[in-house]
Amino acid sequence: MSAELLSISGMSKSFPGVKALSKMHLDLYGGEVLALVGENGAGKSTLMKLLSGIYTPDEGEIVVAGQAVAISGTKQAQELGISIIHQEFNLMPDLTVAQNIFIGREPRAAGVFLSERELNRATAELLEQTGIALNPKQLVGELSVAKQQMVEIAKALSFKSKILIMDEPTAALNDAEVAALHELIRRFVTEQTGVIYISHRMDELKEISQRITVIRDGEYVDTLNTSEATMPQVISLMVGRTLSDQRPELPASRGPVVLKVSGLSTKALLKNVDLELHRGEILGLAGLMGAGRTELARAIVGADPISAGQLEIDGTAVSISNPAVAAKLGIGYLSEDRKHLGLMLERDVKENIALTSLQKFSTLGFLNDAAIEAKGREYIEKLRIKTPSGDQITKNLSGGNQQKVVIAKWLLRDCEVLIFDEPTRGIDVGAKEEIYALLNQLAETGKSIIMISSELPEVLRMSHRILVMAQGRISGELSAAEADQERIMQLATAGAQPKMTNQPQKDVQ
Amino acid sequence: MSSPALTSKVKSNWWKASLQQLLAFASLIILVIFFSVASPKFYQPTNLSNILFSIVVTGLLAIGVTLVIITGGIDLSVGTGMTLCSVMTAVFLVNLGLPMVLGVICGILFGALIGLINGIFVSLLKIPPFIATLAMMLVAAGLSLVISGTKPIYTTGVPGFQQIFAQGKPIPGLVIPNAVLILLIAAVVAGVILAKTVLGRYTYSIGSNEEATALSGVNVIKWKVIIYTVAGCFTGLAGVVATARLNSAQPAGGMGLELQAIAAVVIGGTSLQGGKGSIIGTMIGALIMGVLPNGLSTIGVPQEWQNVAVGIVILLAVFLDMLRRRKSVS
Amino acid sequence: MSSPALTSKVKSNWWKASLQQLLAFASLIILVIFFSVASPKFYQPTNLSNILFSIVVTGLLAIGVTLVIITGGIDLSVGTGMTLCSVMTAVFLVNLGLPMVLGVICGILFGALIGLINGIFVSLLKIPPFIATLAMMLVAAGLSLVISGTKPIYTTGVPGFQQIFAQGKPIPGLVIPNAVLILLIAAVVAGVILAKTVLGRYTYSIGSNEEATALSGVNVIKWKVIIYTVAGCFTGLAGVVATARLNSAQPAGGMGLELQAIAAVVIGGTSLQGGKGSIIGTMIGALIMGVLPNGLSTIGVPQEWQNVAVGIVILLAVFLDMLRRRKSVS
Amino acid sequence: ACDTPSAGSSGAASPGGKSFIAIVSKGFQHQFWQSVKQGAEKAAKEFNVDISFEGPDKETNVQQQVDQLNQAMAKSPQALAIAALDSKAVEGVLQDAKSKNIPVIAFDSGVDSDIPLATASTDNKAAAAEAAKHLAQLIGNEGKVAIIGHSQTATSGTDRRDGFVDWLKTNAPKVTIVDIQYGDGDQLKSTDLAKTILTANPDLKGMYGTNEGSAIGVVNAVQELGISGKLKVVGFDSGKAQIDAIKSGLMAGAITQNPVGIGYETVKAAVAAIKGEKLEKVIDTGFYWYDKSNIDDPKIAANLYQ
Ligand SMILES: Nc1ncnc2c1ncn2[C@@H]1O[C@H](COP(=O)(O)OP(=O)(O)OP(=O)(O)O)[C@@H](O)[C@H]1O
Ligand SMILES: Nc1ncnc2c1ncn2[C@@H]1O[C@H](COP(=O)(O)OP(=O)(O)OP(=O)(O)O)[C@@H](O)[C@H]1O
Ligand SMILES: [Mg+2]
Ligand SMILES: [Mg+2]
Repeated sequence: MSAELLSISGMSKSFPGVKALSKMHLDLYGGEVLALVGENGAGKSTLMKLLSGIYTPDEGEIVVAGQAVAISGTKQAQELGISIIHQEFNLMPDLTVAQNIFIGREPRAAGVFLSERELNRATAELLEQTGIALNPKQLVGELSVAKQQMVEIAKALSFKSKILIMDEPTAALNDAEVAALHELIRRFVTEQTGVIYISHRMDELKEISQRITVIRDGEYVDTLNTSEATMPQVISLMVGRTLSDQRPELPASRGPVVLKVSGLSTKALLKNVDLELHRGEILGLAGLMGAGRTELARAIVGADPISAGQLEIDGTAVSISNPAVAAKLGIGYLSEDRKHLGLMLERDVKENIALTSLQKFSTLGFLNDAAIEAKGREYIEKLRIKTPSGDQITKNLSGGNQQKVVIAKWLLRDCEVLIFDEPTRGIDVGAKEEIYALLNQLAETGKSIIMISSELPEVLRMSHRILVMAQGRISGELSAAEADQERIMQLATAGAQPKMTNQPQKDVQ
Repeated sequence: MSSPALTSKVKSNWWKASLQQLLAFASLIILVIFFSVASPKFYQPTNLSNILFSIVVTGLLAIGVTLVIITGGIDLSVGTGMTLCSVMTAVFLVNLGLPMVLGVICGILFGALIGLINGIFVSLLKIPPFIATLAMMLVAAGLSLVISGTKPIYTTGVPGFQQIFAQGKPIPGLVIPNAVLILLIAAVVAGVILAKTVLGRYTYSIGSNEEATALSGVNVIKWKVIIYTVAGCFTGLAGVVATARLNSAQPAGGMGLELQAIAAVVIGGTSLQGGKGSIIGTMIGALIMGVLPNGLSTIGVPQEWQNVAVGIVILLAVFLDMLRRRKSVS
Repeated sequence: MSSPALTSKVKSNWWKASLQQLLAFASLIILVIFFSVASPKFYQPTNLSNILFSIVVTGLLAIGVTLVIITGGIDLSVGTGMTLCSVMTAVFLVNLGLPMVLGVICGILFGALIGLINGIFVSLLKIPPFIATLAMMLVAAGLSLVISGTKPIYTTGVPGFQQIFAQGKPIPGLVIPNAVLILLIAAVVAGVILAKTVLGRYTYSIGSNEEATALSGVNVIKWKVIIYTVAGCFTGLAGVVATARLNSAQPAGGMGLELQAIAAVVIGGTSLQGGKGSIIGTMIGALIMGVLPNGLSTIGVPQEWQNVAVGIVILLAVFLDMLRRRKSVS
Repeated sequence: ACDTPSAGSSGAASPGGKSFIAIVSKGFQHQFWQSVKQGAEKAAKEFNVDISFEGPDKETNVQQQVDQLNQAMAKSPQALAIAALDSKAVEGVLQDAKSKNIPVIAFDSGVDSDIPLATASTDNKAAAAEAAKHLAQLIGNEGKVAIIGHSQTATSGTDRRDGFVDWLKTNAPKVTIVDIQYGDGDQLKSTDLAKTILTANPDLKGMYGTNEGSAIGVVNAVQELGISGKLKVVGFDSGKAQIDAIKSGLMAGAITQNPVGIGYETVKAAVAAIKGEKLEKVIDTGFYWYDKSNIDDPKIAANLYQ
């Protein structure tokens, strides 16, 4: 084996009331991609934040290239050759791609003056080398989530670091983009460099990693060679039990149409979208990034204005001007961006859970706090949300557990139609199974679900029927029986390459 | 699921919240003790009652501002808005000759109208609150002069008005005037709204994450308009009390009061980011803002130094609060 | 790598940015045309020069405020801070008898000192900018009175001071005085700082996402202090020009100017959220704030209506800007 | 001016100790009020009493003045002196003083009440009429004039405006007032207002500023527009800039009140009241027209502050 790049040992870190890491250890060698897996809240991100100096460890040792070091901040981490792509983006939306990548390291013309031309040139060169398709001069705020992730990756690569840490880099990417990223990583890894790769997508571990370290409840569990490991084995190490991967029985007959969308268009992207959702159905909505799935969902619930189209609920035409109206009519939308659009991060868990259903907990405008507390507790247990109590500030939960809070609040509202946008983004395998079970249970009790997902296996496994979108249109429909990955990809890439052309379309008007 | 460690966590949360108010309260106590020691004249019932009386208008304005700030907004219009409400109350009572109760209600409702307009601009038309209320501040200042013809309107002809809404001392032996009781009642009402009602919960939610609240099926636009309108009622009430106290509507004043009110809110621990804050904190903040000039003058500090002292105390109070918060985070 | 589609996108970006300034500019042009049509007295070289002269102090303050607002902060201390710098400039020139150039530099540096203190409180001690600068506003107001002994300090004994820093008209035939040229130069300097220097880049970056900027290895605390200090220099310069114009330091004024400056910044399209904004926009905003009272008074609108009109114009300008922005998003 | 004896700490009411007089004025930041304060301090020294001197930040801040009055009463003074921003608004405090047998002296402007034992003030309307008389003379009783006022609402502002306007109406009908603008007594703002008026009305013959800041504003405007000599400027109050302007001819003349005298007479009357002496109801502290010709006259010079 080649040289040891990084070694962590005896690492502990506690937050008030939470022991996030306990005597954790891990080694990274040159030339390898080490996958780090564990349930939501296992302590993966915390470990990475210790490595970048955002947190200081309670105890433990970090050894970089044979030298024991104390890391006090990002800058120092970079000097030690460590760069990190955090789970949550760290970008400046008002700056361009190039300005973001080289922030703090701007090429200068004379002392304090900037050389914008040199900056853009260096960025273009970097993007060329790494094969990332971005325009250096575009504002980051205008990019889609996936492209913002690309900016983060480009930025991390620009440091020419020895150790690259990626905290769920693929959570927002589709399969094609994941493949491109893997290609990038393979090119990056040489004898002198290594990658720590955190992911909840078990399927990609085989693709990219050489070894897998498993962490559970802040403690080291085991490290396996990827080539020798089987996925069920990894998963059982992660969650401490074996999971069944059984596709549930689908109900034979479809119920009546509950939601009918016809001719829906938006100024920006959607063109003449028709859709029917039946009672008790899980309708999968697949497509490439930027195909317009999120836009469709937002348009249905009135979060964005529509330029044409009709909506019918149970056969009656309705007009939905905002999400409040949608919720009243029994349509709920779970956003894909929980941090910005899903949660009140500074407020506690039970309050977040109750937010959608406050009317239920009030008489004459006055709140029943005891009932809110009780319901909060009920859903924390039901969804196994890892939190000390309903009074915990939501920001302090791990990403996956935050996602569960978003789901809980919509379950509580008890809508007839639920639109889940990337419901399992950033969620560990165990929790995923729980959410799948929940979705099935909802469908069985007569609720109707639209599930938007970029993970094809998930779409295939869960959906009774699959709609595929491309460039703002529905490009095809597949029944559960006829659907497979290949057919979906065919429909998703129907027409021109959607990936690059969706932006200029927006600019035409 | 809840281990002993976890329970202790929850307790410590509760403690934190109390501590925050405790800290502003501590600043207040320290000031009171300091001034009492420095001058025997400070700690006299009459003087303490003076202080309470002097914070009534700012306090009422600060209550409204607290609601708005918790939504993540700001209200610069409360100072001159109060003046306009004062003018309108006098117009209702004197020029239109409405019965006292009706005139007062109309005065408060006029405040609600100002709040409603603020709310529509901020919420429906999406003008940043700083701008919308800055514009309203100017408009209200102008309208006060226009409507009153730049002259005070005297309410001396309205029997009982001054007594009931300002000077009257309902509790025999106690020197606390009605105006102070009105502030107290208003604070309790606002406190209950914030802590116990749907409106209060949405106030915090919107301040915490407006978009997420909207996507959760809350009609944020409507609720924000309501919050600004309710806040406007307190501005109207402040106008009524100011009119009663001076037995006249003074059309030229009010500018600058908004900064005093905002200072009181912030000293009381309400964050300008929105999502956090309390009425009790605001009341403590208003008391600090009232004790300071009074105490400084009582111990004979020349007036030109008073602004300097007030500035420094604001900094200290907020800084201590920050320190505490940072400590409790790490 | 850059397809034609991408280039078009970038072009549209550039257009958008220009359009924004175009829009504020359009408001200005509309106002000018309106007043010119309404009264032939408005569109005279002397009157236009009056307007320019009248915006110099607010304009200089607004430049500093622009920098601070782009970082996502706010500066309420510029009004009375300017007064304090004016007093200090007079103290340097008259009481200490420094040579003119040195005295003026010291006056500007005193502004930098105020900015530095603001910066330390905001950046190092993490006091919210609204509070830190509110406190500074009060402290500066008090210190101006204390230092001057509440009396004006006359600089009539400093030969050439008034000419060079205010009244002098360097270009024969043109009625533009030095003070206006100073504003122009200051605007260009600030514009270059924002667009072309590392400091400017970090100003936008911090306003856009402070945490991310810090995580990128930029010493945010240091740079924020620097930005506030640089902003303070413009406050100092405003103090110098005000002193020269009045040939004296007037210790009692300044309060309220900060809101005018902030209004100019916001009318100019700089977002109070931070991350966006430009000096040229601010200058247009300052011009609008100058044209309005002058034009209204020229066409004979009674003064009590002027505040109402200014308020409405602020709303309109910002609302149009919002409309345009919303359109360009969808 | 900062080392005022700390009024609070010396137990004022003790018999044999110094008497304490609480003074609440209309302002404290401007030179006029500082001069009143000087006069009051001079008298305090002379008659061996303690005083406190406070006023609101702005002359529009009636509420703040009421708070300051209440606070002054809480210091249990032997006498109270007050320059009321609004007579009716301070009624309650006056009643309070009466019920506690604390004598009240009014100054600067009268209080619409019979509680004050004496009033030491300038008759602002008469003084403004004097300014109007002189300006009319200077422009030959004919032509356009404009006013820069310092307040649209405070009595000193409205009296000085109305006295001026009324005199012209009855005595010089050919003089027309084309514009009245209010600059809050702020020199910068007044300068810009005056420039706007002057540019819009190039045929203006005369201009009047109702206090120091307003008058200096007009002078600055004349200077910046380079039209000195064409316009007759009259003003109010004094101060170095105004005195200089009169000496150099930029300003034709001004009315000066006697702020130091007002302060002095106020304290003197208060002391007399404490001793139970009988007081004149009105103490006219007078006003003077001064111009280049009489500015160095000792009687005038005594009433000017630099
Ligand atoms: N700042 C904090 N304050 C309190 N608790 C925290 C804080 N940060 C993390 N935690 C807790 O520490 C534990 C580990 O969190 P961490 O974010 O490292 O999990 P993770 O393994 O990255 O999970 P995920 O896969 O969901 O991202 C969780 O229980 C979380 O709630
Ligand atoms: N808030 C936004 N501002 C600007 N553009 C946006 C915004 N949200 C989405 N877009 C753009 O709209 C297009 C459609 O995005 P949308 O999110 O609907 O796609 P999607 O099919 O749901 O893909 P995914 O959910 O995987 O991102 C993309 O080009 C995206 O960049
Ligand atoms: Mg994580
Ligand atoms: Mg999407």
